[in-house]
Amino acid sequence: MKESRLMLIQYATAVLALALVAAHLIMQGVILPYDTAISFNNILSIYQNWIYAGFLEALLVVVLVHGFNGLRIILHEWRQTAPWSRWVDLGTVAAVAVAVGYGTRTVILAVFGGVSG
Amino acid sequence: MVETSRHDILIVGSGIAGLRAAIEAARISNGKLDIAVITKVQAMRAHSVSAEGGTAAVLYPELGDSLESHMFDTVKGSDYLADQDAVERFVKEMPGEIYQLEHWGLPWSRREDGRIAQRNFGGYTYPRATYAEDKVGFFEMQTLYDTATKYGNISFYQEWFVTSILADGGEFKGVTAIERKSGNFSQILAKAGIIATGGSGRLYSFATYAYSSTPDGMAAAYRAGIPLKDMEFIQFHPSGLIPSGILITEAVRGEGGVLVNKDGERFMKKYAPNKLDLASRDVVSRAMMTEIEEGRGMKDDASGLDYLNLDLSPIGGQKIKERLSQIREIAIKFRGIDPVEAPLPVRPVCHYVMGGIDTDIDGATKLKGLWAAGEAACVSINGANRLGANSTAECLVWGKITGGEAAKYAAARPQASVPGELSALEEKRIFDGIFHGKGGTNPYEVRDALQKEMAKDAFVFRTGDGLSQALRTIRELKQKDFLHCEDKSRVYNTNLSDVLEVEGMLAVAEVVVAGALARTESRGAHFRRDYPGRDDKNWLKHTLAYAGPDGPRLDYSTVAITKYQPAERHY
Amino acid sequence: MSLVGEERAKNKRGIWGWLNPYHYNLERWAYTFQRVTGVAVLLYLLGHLGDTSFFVGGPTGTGPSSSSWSFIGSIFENSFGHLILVLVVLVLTFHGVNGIRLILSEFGLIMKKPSGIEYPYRPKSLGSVQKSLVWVAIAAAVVAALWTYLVLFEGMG
Amino acid sequence: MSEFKLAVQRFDPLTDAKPRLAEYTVPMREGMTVLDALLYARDYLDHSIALRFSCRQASCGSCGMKINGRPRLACYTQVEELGGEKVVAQPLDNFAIVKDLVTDLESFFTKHKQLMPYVLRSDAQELDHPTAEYLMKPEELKKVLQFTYCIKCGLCTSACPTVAMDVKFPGPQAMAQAYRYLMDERDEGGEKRLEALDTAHGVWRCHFAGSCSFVCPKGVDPALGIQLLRRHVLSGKAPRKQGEGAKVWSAPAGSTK
Ligand SMILES: Cc1cc2nc3c(=O)[nH]c(=O)nc-3n(C[C@H](O)[C@H](O)[C@H](O)COP(=O)(O)OP(=O)(O)OC[C@H]3O[C@@H](n4cnc5c(N)ncnc54)[C@H](O)[C@@H]3O)c2cc1C
Ligand code: HEM
Ligand code: SF4
Ligand code: F3S
Ligand code: FES
Repeated sequence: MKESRLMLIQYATAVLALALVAAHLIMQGVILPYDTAISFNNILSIYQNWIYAGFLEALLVVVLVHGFNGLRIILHEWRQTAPWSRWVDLGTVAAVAVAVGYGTRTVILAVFGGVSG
Repeated sequence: MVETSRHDILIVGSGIAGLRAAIEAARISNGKLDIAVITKVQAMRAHSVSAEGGTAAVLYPELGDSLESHMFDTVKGSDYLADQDAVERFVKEMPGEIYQLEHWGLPWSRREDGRIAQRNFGGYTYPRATYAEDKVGFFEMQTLYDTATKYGNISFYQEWFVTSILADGGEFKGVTAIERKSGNFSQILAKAGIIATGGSGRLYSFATYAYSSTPDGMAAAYRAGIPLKDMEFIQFHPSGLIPSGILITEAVRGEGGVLVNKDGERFMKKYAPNKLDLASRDVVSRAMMTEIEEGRGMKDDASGLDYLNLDLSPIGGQKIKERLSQIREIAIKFRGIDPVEAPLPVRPVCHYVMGGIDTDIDGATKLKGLWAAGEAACVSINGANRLGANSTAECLVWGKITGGEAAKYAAARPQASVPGELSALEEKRIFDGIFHGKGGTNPYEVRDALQKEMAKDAFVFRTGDGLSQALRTIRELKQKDFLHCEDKSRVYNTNLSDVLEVEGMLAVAEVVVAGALARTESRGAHFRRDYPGRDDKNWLKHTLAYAGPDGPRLDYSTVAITKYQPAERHY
Repeated sequence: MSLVGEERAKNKRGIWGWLNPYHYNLERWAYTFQRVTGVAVLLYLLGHLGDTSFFVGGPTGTGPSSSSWSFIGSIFENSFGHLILVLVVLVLTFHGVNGIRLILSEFGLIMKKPSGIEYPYRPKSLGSVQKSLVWVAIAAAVVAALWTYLVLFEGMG
Repeated sequence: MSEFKLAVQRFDPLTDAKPRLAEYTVPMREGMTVLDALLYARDYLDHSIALRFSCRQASCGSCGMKINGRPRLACYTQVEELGGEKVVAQPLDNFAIVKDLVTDLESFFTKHKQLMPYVLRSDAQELDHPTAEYLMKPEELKKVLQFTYCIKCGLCTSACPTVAMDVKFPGPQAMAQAYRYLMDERDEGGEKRLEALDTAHGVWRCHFAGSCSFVCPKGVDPALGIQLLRRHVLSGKAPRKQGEGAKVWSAPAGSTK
């Protein structure tokens, strides 16, 4: 991909992240008292609301893409040998895939998994 | 064995003249010739970047200007010592060069209608100095350097110090040089060569020149048997900033600035009632020295230098900021004065050498296969006094001409070869003689002593006695044991090249002084108190100095006079 | 030529030159912090992926589990854990607000247009707009962190 | 006469394992620049100090070095302005040291060259055999003027944090010049220029640290040029296409020229 496209992604995810992260923080501490917000029941109710769950999944993807793409940039600036550059690009894609996969598993299980004590 | 590399054309010097020559040769040869530019500093650092005020060319005949007028002003400015055939060729070529640089990207200042702007300059009848703010030489260098990167067949030897010219059987073969970075000594052979090593103004310490403007190129040619021409004519620019000697361009006066003495009097009224501050430079500088000698100057306590004031207030703040931005920057930074608010302290300063390596109208030297261009050469269009803005112009025109001539010559020649002992001898001279040499005298002190002597006896006003004294001092200095090197490392040894520079400075200073002593008249920048008049009967001729075992041997050649008979000059 | 001090001759500042803004301008400091905070938040985020997964019983879990979740709570619900959160908010807010400055600048939106310049030169790109926005980012970060502190330690919110 | 201490970083890669600071005592005089001080030391105290200089008026770009920790031109820095501290001269960061204060700028010049610092036109004949000037209004000139002030001293590139690591990054000097030629009304090579910049080590590796503009002695403000450049690279749209560059002046009908 052209570097300008990748940077466009970086900027776009940054703007989205700003909105999503801000919303996330507000929900965690401002709307409800923090203790209530992180209580098991409250979180469960969040996941069981489709919109909330979708919101968390979006936050996950956006922030991971942005974060790992940022890391990719740093790593490209760090070393410039051809193999390094190739592995950094592959590694970034892999890292985003794994992390998104793992986070998504949490969301899916939280939404569909059976509640245990 | 001395390391050897080969090219078709070798250009020594990367100033305006050298770069223009390289591009012309590259262009003409259509990528076929292998062109190398060798320079002792990095290519972009040549002294030419300091040129400030303008480049002369006739661009607006519709406003009254004409080639004849440019030619006449130049000849008159030269005090009739210029070769008029050369001047005629020069003024014809110039407009094209301005457009050429413009096309290559030079940010010439523009008129409101989008055409190139021009300003007044000393000694001209029409505003003819093409300008780009007050950084003309800098922009010309930038444009030429940047454009040169476009050509695959131009290569650069940056920071290689040329020590001698190799000649064999009356033909140019190449040069010897030291690569600063490694300290290695090599010979670089070529079918054709162009010397464009610039002026030698560092014979004086109060000079507008870059520190790199030492006469090593001239000295190398001189040692190779090529005569130096008209070296006694050295231009002292009226306005060197106290105390550094940095130039305050003539464009300041072109735009309306005026010189005033201690009493606030605009003294140029007395000396050049018509042209006032814009009389030719020799006239203004003499007027200033007279004012100072008669007690109407001021003294700078820190440096001990006498000065007069250059008042920019008639120009107006806005125009100063737009058209003289660099002058303002320099004055604030190096003198703590904003010229918008207060006058600048200035005095005459060594600025240009009219003389140089003797060439014909094509820039060819007496050595077959070798040309010279720019300030290092003497074609001569400047005669006894150059007009401002004509020098960068000359560099462009003869850069182009010599580049083209050398390319034609090289295309028809077999590759050069040269007997090995030639450079082996030179290597011995440098490494056994100087690098491993012994001596007790600090070469930098020798340089200081030379500069002091030149400022004392070979300045604006000269006398027979003073010049004889100068000659004695120079010869004494030559005898001192300064040919040694304290820096024992081969890597970037500037000590070694500095010693070589001082050696060349002494040789060329001797030529300057000997020529001045012999010339018993006053003409242009050369003013003899003991011979205050111009003497066309005996001295309407060029001085040629050949290297001899005990100093220069002087000879003379005729001046080409075509259209304008010598007449008295009035400004 | 064989060089004795070959490594030294290379003279690259490397990571240190990259991360050390000393001697330079405010925007350079902001640059360094933007990088450091970006990486720090990424690391936190990865950790956060780990701890949120305990909501569904951890890496091997199968669904929401309140015992597993309260295990995480027992680790993080203390002053130290809260302090980390305060720091994360501090750093993240700086990164976010400064990031907006960067986006606006890098798209040329809050850049003055080039025109004639005058000595003494003051770079247009480093004008008061940039300086104030960097301070805004710092101030926002401090305010957000304070608020978080109040929420976590004083039970506000 | 008052004196001050001048510390110079000395290093000869042939004999030294690492650099050291050598200290010289230099007599102060009014208006003395760091270059004056270094030359005093070189001429009268130790002939072996290696440094570059030429014009001594901030035009040639030779004398870039790190003075008291920041890249500056030696000829353009007054000893006084350093506030009476000891003066410490070191070579520019991020360029290999040749010796003492002299660094190797080969890569710097190469990068400048790689971004095509010359006018690209479709009218080849006119370009090299001009008939008159390309017309350009003063306002149009002003858009690029400050970028043309670059003296290629390398201070900006030495100061840039990306340059400290990324050897393929063109650096602020080269990119500011790319912007200058891109925006020059006479140039028609925009598309080629944008393509050359849109790479993994191109214009995007600038993160607007701004140190380039902070240290630039000539007011070039490379950071400004680079930020404005990005918008063009992002859209891939050059300001002008082939044949759309400034036109050649021609004499109005009926005039003599
Ligand atoms: C301050 C100042 C302002 C001026 N302003 C104007 C003006 O406004 N208008 C105008 O027309 N003229 C002006 N002049 C004059 C003009 O600038 C010069 O005459 C002209 O630039 C000379 O250019 P050049 O190409 O001949 O040589 P230079 O630019 O002097 O270049 C010399 C080259 O030769 C190289 N060289 C020298 N010795 C060696 C060696 N031993 N080995 C290898 N390389 C070597 C150097 O490295 C350099 O590259 C001014 C001069 C000064 C001093
Ligand atoms: C809150 C909203 C955010 C905004 C507005 C934002 C903005 C930005 C911007 C504009 C850049 C590019 C800097 C440049 O190239 O000049 C960037 C880089 C980066 N961001 Fe963010 N970001 C945000 C959140 C995050 C988060 C949550 C993470 C962590 C996962 C993160 C990690 C990074 C990283 C690692 C970089 C690379 C650093 C660099 O290139 O200098 N960012 N951010
Ligand atoms: S942009 Fe400024 S600092 Fe950079 S090389 Fe040019 S003049 Fe020097
Ligand atoms: S310092 Fe470097 S990061 Fe960009 S703004 Fe200048 S090029
Ligand atoms: S000596 Fe030319 S820039 Fe300092």
